[in-house]
Amino acid sequence: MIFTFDFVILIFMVVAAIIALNVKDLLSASMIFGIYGFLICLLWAEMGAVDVAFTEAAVGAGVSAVLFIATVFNTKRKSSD
Amino acid sequence: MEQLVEQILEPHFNFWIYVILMMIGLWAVIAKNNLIKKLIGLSIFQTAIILFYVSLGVKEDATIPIKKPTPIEYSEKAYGGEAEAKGDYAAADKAPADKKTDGKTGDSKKKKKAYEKINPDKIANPLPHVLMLTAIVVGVATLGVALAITQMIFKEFGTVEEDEVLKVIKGGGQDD
Amino acid sequence: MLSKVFATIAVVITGGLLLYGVYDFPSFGDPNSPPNAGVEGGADSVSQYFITQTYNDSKVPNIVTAVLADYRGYDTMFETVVVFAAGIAIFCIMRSLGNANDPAKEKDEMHSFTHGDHNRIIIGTTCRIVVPIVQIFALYVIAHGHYSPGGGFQGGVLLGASFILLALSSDLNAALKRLSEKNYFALAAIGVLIYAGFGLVAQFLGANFLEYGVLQPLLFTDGPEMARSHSMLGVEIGVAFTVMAIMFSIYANLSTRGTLKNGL
Amino acid sequence: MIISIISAIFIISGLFFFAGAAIGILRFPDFYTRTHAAGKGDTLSSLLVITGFAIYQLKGFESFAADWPILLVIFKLLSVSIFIIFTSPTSTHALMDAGWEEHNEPKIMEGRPNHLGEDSDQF
Repeated sequence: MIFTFDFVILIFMVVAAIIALNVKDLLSASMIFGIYGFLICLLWAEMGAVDVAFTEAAVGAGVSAVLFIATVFNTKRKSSD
Repeated sequence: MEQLVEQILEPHFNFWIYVILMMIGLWAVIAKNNLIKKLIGLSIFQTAIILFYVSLGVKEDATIPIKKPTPIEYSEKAYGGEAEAKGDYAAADKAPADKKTDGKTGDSKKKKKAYEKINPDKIANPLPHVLMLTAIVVGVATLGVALAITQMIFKEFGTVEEDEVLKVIKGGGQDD
Repeated sequence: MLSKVFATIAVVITGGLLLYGVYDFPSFGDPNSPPNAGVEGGADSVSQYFITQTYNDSKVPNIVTAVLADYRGYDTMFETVVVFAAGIAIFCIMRSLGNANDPAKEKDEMHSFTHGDHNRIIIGTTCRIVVPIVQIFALYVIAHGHYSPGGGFQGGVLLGASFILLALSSDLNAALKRLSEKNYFALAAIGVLIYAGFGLVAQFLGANFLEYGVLQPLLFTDGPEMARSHSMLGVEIGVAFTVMAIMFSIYANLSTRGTLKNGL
Repeated sequence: MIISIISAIFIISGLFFFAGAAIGILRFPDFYTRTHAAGKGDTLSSLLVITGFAIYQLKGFESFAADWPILLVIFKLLSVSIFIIFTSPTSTHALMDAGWEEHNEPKIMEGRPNHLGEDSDQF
């Protein structure tokens, strides 16, 4: 673990989480949530949890973003807040 | 300034950010109006908790939890009392295990092998990784259930906004 | 608006208490903290046992895989069952949704994202090249999970993602032709049964549930350690079957509102 | 020593193209040129950086019998780069395609000839 690396990724994570929750377009929100998943994956690889990072790269950044997008296309794309 | 970073910021900064991420997620779950936004908030909440768990297992200057101990030549030293006195689990526990299976399977080759001592402080704690690995996969499965329920709500009410859904429910559902 | 005020108050109180509590935490990366070194700082904590003893017990270098499939096998088995149950739940919810729709209304609401085939050639060709690579890599991840990061969950998700990629690149039917609904639910059930089967066979041979050491005569291995290692591989294959099938079924049901027709 | 210098050259040139891609994303006027910068820059710079890593692995290589795991690592890194050659331009293409279907208008300088309207029903 390197503190500066940690610091940068954690700040980016908070920014990505806030943007994902504040974007009005739900498709963009899903994509930014995918970015959030990749950042978490980086953080775990850096912490030494390689198995968890691998799972997160496949699940959090791949499958769950696709599931969100599938639901957004089957419902409404615009969000009120 | 340097002291501030080393003494206060560095030991607890990660935990602060986890709490902040948890606050963001919780706020989204309570206050956001859109159901999909609520689910994104719930996922952020979940990842904050998983992050907290995994970071409990972090050790300074530790490697990843994949370690194949290199065998050292068998000798009385590694096997006998000295190993046990040093707390050499690898060698000390090896002896009774070999005694038990002796004679049943041809262990004569294996008996010569002893492994170097593993320093547990240099390997990251694997236990939180295991717990959280399954939690992530189960999390995406349950997220799928939540998204299915969201689609069902959209089919019933024609919207995924919470206030509009509540309006239809309170109005007795005459909108259909 | 009131809900936002209430939410802010609740979140600030919760977060403030947690931020206050963080000061009592052991510092980040401390090897002598209670989770790492036991409550009294001794050398007898569970995680230290795992780190030092795993290779002696089961000849598996990757400690995470060993703990996942062997020491905590009972836990993992029911995690797999949870994934399976979630797949069944989504199937039930989305199917009742899909069959209730009349097709005319369906077509009006559905967004169509396949505007003809003329611009799908590049994507389709690349995916035809990439999908087998992904699947072979997934099999490598499952089989090599003892020696490198990987295992049943990761490999299963990758296999499922390869089918999702196939469905995204051309059509859901192209993926369903390879793995039909009947087959994927059968695979999911078979995966759980493989896992439970290892436990039950161990029980019939006189040991505890999921105690793989006694499977040595059935697996023709050198000793109980290698029997545990091979049983872990079998269990991981079961997990991979279930996770693959359920991931694909979740995508197939969610993207088509349960009708399994024409996808995204 | 010479291997370190060669790999450093590769990695630094990769970082240079990464910086170019980032500047392009920020400064180009419309969606298509931005995606163009991202796709081109990412592909080339990832390739260069990964090739630099692969060359750096050769540092301790002395004999084939003892050091063959190094070749395995190099093989894995080069497989990753080949995978990137296939997938990165395709994903850029898919992005551009989605943008075109969403009626994202390209920005065209006044007076420049363009043929966008001829074989498309969208503009």
